[in-house]
Amino acid sequence: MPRDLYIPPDALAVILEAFEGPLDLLLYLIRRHNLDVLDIPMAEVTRQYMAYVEMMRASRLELAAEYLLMAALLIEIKSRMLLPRRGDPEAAEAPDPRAELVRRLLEYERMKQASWQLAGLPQIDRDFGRARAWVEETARQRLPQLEPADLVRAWMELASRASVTRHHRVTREELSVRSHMARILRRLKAHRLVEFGELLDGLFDVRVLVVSFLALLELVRERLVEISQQAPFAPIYVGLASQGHPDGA
Amino acid sequence: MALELGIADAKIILETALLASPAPLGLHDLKRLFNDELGADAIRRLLDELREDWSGRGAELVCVASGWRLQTKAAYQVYLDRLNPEKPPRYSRAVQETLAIIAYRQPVTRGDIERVRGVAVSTQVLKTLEARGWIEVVGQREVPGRPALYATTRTFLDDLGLRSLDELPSLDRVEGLFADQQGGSETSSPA
Amino acid sequence: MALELGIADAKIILETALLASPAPLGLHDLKRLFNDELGADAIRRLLDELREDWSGRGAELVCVASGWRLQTKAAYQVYLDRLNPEKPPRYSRAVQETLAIIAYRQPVTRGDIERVRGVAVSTQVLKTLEARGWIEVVGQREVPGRPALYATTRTFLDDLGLRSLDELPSLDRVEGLFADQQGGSETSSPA
Repeated sequence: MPRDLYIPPDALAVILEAFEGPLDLLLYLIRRHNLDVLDIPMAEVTRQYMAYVEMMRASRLELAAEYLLMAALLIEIKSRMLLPRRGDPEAAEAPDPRAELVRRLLEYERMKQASWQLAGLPQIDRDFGRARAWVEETARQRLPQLEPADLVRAWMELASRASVTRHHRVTREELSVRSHMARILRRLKAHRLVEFGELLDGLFDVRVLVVSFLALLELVRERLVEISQQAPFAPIYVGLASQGHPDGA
Repeated sequence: MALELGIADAKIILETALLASPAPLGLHDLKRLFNDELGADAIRRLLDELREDWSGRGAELVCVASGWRLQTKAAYQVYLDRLNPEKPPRYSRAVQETLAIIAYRQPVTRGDIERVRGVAVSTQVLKTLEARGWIEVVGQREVPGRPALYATTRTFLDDLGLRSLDELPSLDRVEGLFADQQGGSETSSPA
Repeated sequence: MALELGIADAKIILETALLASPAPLGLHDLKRLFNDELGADAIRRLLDELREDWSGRGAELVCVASGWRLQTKAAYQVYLDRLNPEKPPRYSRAVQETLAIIAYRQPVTRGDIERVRGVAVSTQVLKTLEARGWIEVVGQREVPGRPALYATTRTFLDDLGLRSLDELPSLDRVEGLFADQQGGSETSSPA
């Protein structure tokens, strides 16, 4: 019997530390001594395992149960191997009682090796790190996005909320007038007084001319601009409506 | 004390440390990197060289309060933002509706906007749109109080990818909101 | 579609994005970086060039499960450790073996892991691996109690520098345990 199989009681802590459980211990014993599972002196092993179990019961009950289970398994295998085989062919088909244990031991050994291999792989933050540059967070204040369709949607919202339900067509043409109204106002804001012809200067498209003229009329109607002419055939001036408007009161 | 490393190796180590460190590295850290076998002057020279090496690339070596770090240049932020899956923020309904009213009915006063929306328009809403450069005051309406008239700007068209206001989606089928409001502004100062 | 950017600019943008990103960048991300105006082949060529550009330096461009990443070379870790002596925790054998079983046999239940190891698997062991982002519950096995099925995550592959599970180290054939049963596990029912 190999010396290792006899573990002195005070080495229990070492055993618990060194082996992950009865399967691990058994694997060690088999590998270490090149044992055939059949050659394991079952009575001795079992006695030893039972001794550990007794000692473990106080502190590591769960683990004790697992060692106990392993001892039972080994005994069962041994006893089944000792049973005389009957001559009938069905018995020959019966699985080797060791097969399941062998499968488990092999699988566990394979997984143990896999765990060493995994641990050996280069690992981030241990064997290498990310290569990064700092990104200034304040540099990335994001502006809200808006699509023309959002404006239509907003408009629809307004329309559905509005108590006024009179039908009114907002057409492109009208929109054009509106946009030229803003353009003219902007121009007048910069120059106060602009000669009428100058206001329409550079507008070659007749339609644009017409729309601009309509915009001007609309501005007059809304009292946003004033048109003045000192004398017949004198230049016509367009300006922002005078500040102290008499109608204001 | 002789440094086993060549100066080229030292520069690579320095660069690697700057790339690996999540925080800026001070001179003290950098000395430790070389087990204090490289003086402050030598390290500064290497940092100068590195700064030179990185010029013309998307990140630069900068010195901040706690030390040196490589940081991406602001000019590349526009590309980095494309990677960021977070949704860009959206304007509130108040802002969107106010903008719609200004866009389609310009020039309008705050009062006009309030009449359409049926609620007061906070100064913050107009300020938001002005700060974005999308609306501006183009004049005053000559009525008591001389309220400012708002219109959309060139920037607004550019940002929405429009060449002119004519390209705004038409509202042909939308019920008009302004039929009486238009009249309202006309008749606000009857003769 | 004509790309306004020169190829040199594109490479700088690519490099900057890789330097800026906290996580590996996939091809999909990289295409978005160029507003999908650069094809996959062009991007791969640029990545190859970048990999070449970085060779001989302290960091390298690698491809892992979630995409491309710039990472420091293992050879420089000895210097980086001087700056940050704290190492990630070493895992216990229980944790390492549990991880191996999940990695090679996924998806597995806690019961499966316990059967392989021959001992109970503590909740702490699984929690440790989950906290690291290396394993996750991917479902339940449809048996009484519906135990959770564990699998490894993409982060696990990324952190070990792998592109897929296929790149896990192959399992060596274990010698037979019994003289009369060489490779016994494969032939569980010998003639």
